[in-house]
Amino acid sequence: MNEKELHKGLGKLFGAPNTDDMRLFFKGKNKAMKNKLTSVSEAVSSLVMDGDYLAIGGFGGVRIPTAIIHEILRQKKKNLGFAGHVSTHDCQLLSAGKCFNRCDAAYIVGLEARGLSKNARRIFESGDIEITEWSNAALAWRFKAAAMGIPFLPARVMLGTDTFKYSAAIEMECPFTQQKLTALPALYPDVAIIHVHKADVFGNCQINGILVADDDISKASRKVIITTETIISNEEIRREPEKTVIPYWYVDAVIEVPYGSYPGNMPGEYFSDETHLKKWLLAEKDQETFEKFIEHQIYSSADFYEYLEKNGGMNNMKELVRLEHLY
Amino acid sequence: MNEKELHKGLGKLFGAPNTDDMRLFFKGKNKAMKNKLTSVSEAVSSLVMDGDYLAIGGFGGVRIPTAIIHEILRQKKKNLGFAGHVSTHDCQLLSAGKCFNRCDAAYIVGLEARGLSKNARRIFESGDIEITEWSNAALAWRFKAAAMGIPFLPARVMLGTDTFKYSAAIEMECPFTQQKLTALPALYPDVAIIHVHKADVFGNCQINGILVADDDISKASRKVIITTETIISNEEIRREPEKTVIPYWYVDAVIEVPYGSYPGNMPGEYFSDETHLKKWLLAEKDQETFEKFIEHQIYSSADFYEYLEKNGGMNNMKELVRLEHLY
Amino acid sequence: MKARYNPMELMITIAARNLEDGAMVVVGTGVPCAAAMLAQMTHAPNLTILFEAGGVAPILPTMPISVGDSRTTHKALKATSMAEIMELCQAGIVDYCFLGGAQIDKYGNLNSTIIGNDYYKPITRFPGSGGANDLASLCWKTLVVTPQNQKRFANKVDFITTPGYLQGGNSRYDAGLPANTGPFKVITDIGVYGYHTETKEMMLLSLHPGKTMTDVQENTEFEILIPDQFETTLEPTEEELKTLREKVDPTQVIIGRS
Amino acid sequence: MKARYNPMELMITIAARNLEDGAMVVVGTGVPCAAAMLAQMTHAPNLTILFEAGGVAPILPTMPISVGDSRTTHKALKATSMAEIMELCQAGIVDYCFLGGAQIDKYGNLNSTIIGNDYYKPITRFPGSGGANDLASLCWKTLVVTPQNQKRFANKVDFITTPGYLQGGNSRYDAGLPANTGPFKVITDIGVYGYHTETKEMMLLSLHPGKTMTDVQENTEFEILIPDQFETTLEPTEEELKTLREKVDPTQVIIGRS
Repeated sequence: MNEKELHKGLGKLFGAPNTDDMRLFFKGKNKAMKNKLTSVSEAVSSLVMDGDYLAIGGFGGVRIPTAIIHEILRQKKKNLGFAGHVSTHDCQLLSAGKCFNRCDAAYIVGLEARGLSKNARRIFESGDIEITEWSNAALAWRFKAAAMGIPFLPARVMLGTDTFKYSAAIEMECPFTQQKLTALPALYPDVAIIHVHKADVFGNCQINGILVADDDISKASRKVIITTETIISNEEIRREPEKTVIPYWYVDAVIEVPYGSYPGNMPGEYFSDETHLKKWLLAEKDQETFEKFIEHQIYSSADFYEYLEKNGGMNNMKELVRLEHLY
Repeated sequence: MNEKELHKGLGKLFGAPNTDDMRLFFKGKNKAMKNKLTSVSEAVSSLVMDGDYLAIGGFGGVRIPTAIIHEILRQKKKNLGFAGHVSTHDCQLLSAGKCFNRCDAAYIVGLEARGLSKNARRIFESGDIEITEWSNAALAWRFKAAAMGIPFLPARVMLGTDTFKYSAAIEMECPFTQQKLTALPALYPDVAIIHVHKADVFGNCQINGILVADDDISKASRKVIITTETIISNEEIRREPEKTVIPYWYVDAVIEVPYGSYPGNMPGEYFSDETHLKKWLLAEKDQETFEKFIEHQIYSSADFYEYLEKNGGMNNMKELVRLEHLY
Repeated sequence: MKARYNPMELMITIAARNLEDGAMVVVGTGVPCAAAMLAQMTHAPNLTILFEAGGVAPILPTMPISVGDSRTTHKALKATSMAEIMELCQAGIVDYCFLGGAQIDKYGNLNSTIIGNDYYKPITRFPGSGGANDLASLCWKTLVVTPQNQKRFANKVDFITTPGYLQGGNSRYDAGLPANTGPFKVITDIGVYGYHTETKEMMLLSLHPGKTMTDVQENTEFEILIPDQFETTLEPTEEELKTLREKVDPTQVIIGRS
Repeated sequence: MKARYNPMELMITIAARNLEDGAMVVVGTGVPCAAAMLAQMTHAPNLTILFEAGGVAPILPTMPISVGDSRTTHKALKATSMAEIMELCQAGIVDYCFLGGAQIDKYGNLNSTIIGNDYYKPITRFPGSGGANDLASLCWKTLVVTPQNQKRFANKVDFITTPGYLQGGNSRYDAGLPANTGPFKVITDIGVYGYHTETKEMMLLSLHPGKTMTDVQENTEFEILIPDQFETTLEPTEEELKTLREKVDPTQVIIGRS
């Protein structure tokens, strides 16, 4: 190894990549194909515990499990950790609820082209949150390592940068080529929350459009909560086995939530509500205004449907469906 | 590492897992989306060179590129290498043609429940073939490492066995958990030959049923030859982007070969011709009989269609279609 | 008097009984597949069957002829890649696998690669590992169903294709294989065997009706541990035989081999 | 006299010209996407556009608002995962990526993580790497399109989020990043910059019409290499402007920002 100094990131590893422990966990999981239909509030109260580490499906403002995140806020879950791989509106929501104390950060506090969340930034600048830096691919591959049942995956990213320095990655040498590589530790979340297009009552899921990392997230996580636009029959799942992205045995809860990605985009179904997302960014500019805003939007809503009603109800949903199908 | 002795396989590595060289190769590959339709004979003569290392798609007797393999025999390609991951009828064919001098062996010389190929065994027992041992998963993951652009993948197989001893794997220690792992070197074949259900003229491919390792093989290989049951339009590919398994830029040649997996099974299209496969096993029992058999079946056939005609033509194909749709 | 069942039917029935409801199992063609189907049709309707080539939880209309043929994805829940199936196993999701081999030793190590003393000049070449090494490394419990004889139950296998307990004791775990995995039972035409908790040597669990200790010893090159107490194998019930013969293997492809 | 084009239109046009036919590029929303669309509609119909979230070669009906929204898979050739896109880049398939950042230094290192001297108590927190570190590590050539000013073109970035040539010379390769990759061009509202072959320092390639060396120097904290000869940037052609305004960005979402 001579001249090759091998570095180690200074960041905290929020969970050990202990494959044998996770094997035992998965062994103990009940794998009978049973009906897992439940409600949003029941799923959150029984499966999301204070302190849990979350993985959120979709891509920040695309195919996100909004109903579950709102309920996490309403149930005042605290001290959560989460994987911030393109965490945009989801990061904004969890920040609004002050729900977390640690984060694996690849993309946080922003809403892509829409701008930055003032409230999320305030929280991440406060010094109260433990942050470990990663890149998007690094987090995607950390989920993949866990999904594959291996303690790490080698990769060629983050090398030489401060992103590496404040990560929890370890530099390693390839046993064959002796080249430097980044070893990315497997990431096993406590709970995955994922919104899909179609699922049966057992949790077999179909997704249209991009997967982002949801195939791997569902395999990596101890518990998986699925919200779905539509419940379909098991027969329909069996008609096109190539389309099943998430098989039932990973899934602990299934809830039918039409328009469940709102205000995010649901590929092929409805577009994102850009007006509503702008309202969020605007409300965040003043702390008092923002508190009233989230009280009105989330805390005082009995459930996701009341939230939808407050934001234009079916008329607005129909408009978003129209926008999605413009092209 | 103290008490942990780290082992290294004695087997030969038939190609270096040199990611930077392969990156340069892929950089140089023309990625314009152009019409790649050609003929079986042209594809084999221009893309399969003596000495090349082959990866064969499908699962031995399921979705195999029979037409291309027959042509490799007819064009008397020599000194090939190949990846024997459930190589059944394909291994039998390449053995019949005495086409290879080296093999990464996970499953060779057998035809699963049907029995063992006497001729293939004779060749593998001769001492003339360089063999390196692997398991099925090891070969699948070696393709995956190449597809991912990394020089190796860690895994928990082969440890402690003679399969490891006669492989070219290296034992390593996990940088996070210090557990022993098998490091599997990326496998970059020279040519992949894959039979698919549907492809457009540019090489965008759809596969029904199991993928086996063909998603990764197509990404790992320098050159890719696709035979397809049907050519479809690019518009049809773009209608269901979730279904594209192999995108065009990997593909060098596309040939429409209906019944192209015969005598193998083509999921959803036609079943395997078990009678014909039995004839092979029977013919192999006597060397002279076998030589006449392959002369008749392959060498004296001008092309794949003549071979199909010799084996019952459309009447037999219709029967195999019927068998496939029995259930 | 004609026996009520043949040895193959007995072995399949015992294998099936070892697969509990709610478990997941990777099967091959033949006996393992028949056993899994029988289990599903009797006590384990929620048994999930996987095939290493990519088929997940099919509704099997008939016995597949290849672990990758289209029967293995008939009305399946998922059709995927070999890598994904193996990764499931590596992640600890899969309870059982079924394996065979040309030779097995007292630690459950299996040989399906070569017969002979020199790897480079084998007397006989077999297919090799296939997925066997992977499944035996990664699934929680390995079941072996095999006819029993001196040649097959060898003192030393010519080649360890697939790991059992390796050299016994903790050697399997020390080699880096996942904790708490390993050979579970060997089901033969003579008896059912397990493994000693500490030494990991093969040990008699039950003798089939009509079989004797002599049968065990004469058909094994190594010494099988005989505990003070062992059972007589429970015979197949009428229901098991009826299901096996009428639903699982009506054309006697497998049970006709006996 | 009204200028024939605005700085944004100029930057998009220059960026587009750098994408040759038959190349593959990963783009984000905004300028990069507009540049790639313009290239496709002019000289590079065979340019393959990828989005890091999983969209492959869509026929873009309009500018996406997220690199994962449904426009990115409109009539796409493939819809896949982020891991698969990144693996394509890692395998060496992808020619270009487009990046930005709050700060860039003379070696093309980019900061999009924090402003401040203490990582644990930042003055300002930005989103972090997102896919930037990955794309700049793995794609062959990194293009940066950014407005130029002293704050942004910093002597030292507060945090190297995304690798340029790191500390210059061979340091990028020595760190383990893939051979022959790295920053390619920086396109600003003042000029176009490349990098010195050996030292890897930023170097002027062309000045935009009407811009001066003083503009370059006053808007850069570090010293930009000035070669003996450099070009004047070729202005957008009428055809380029017409395509950009009428087809790529008819609602002026991007070009209206100038």
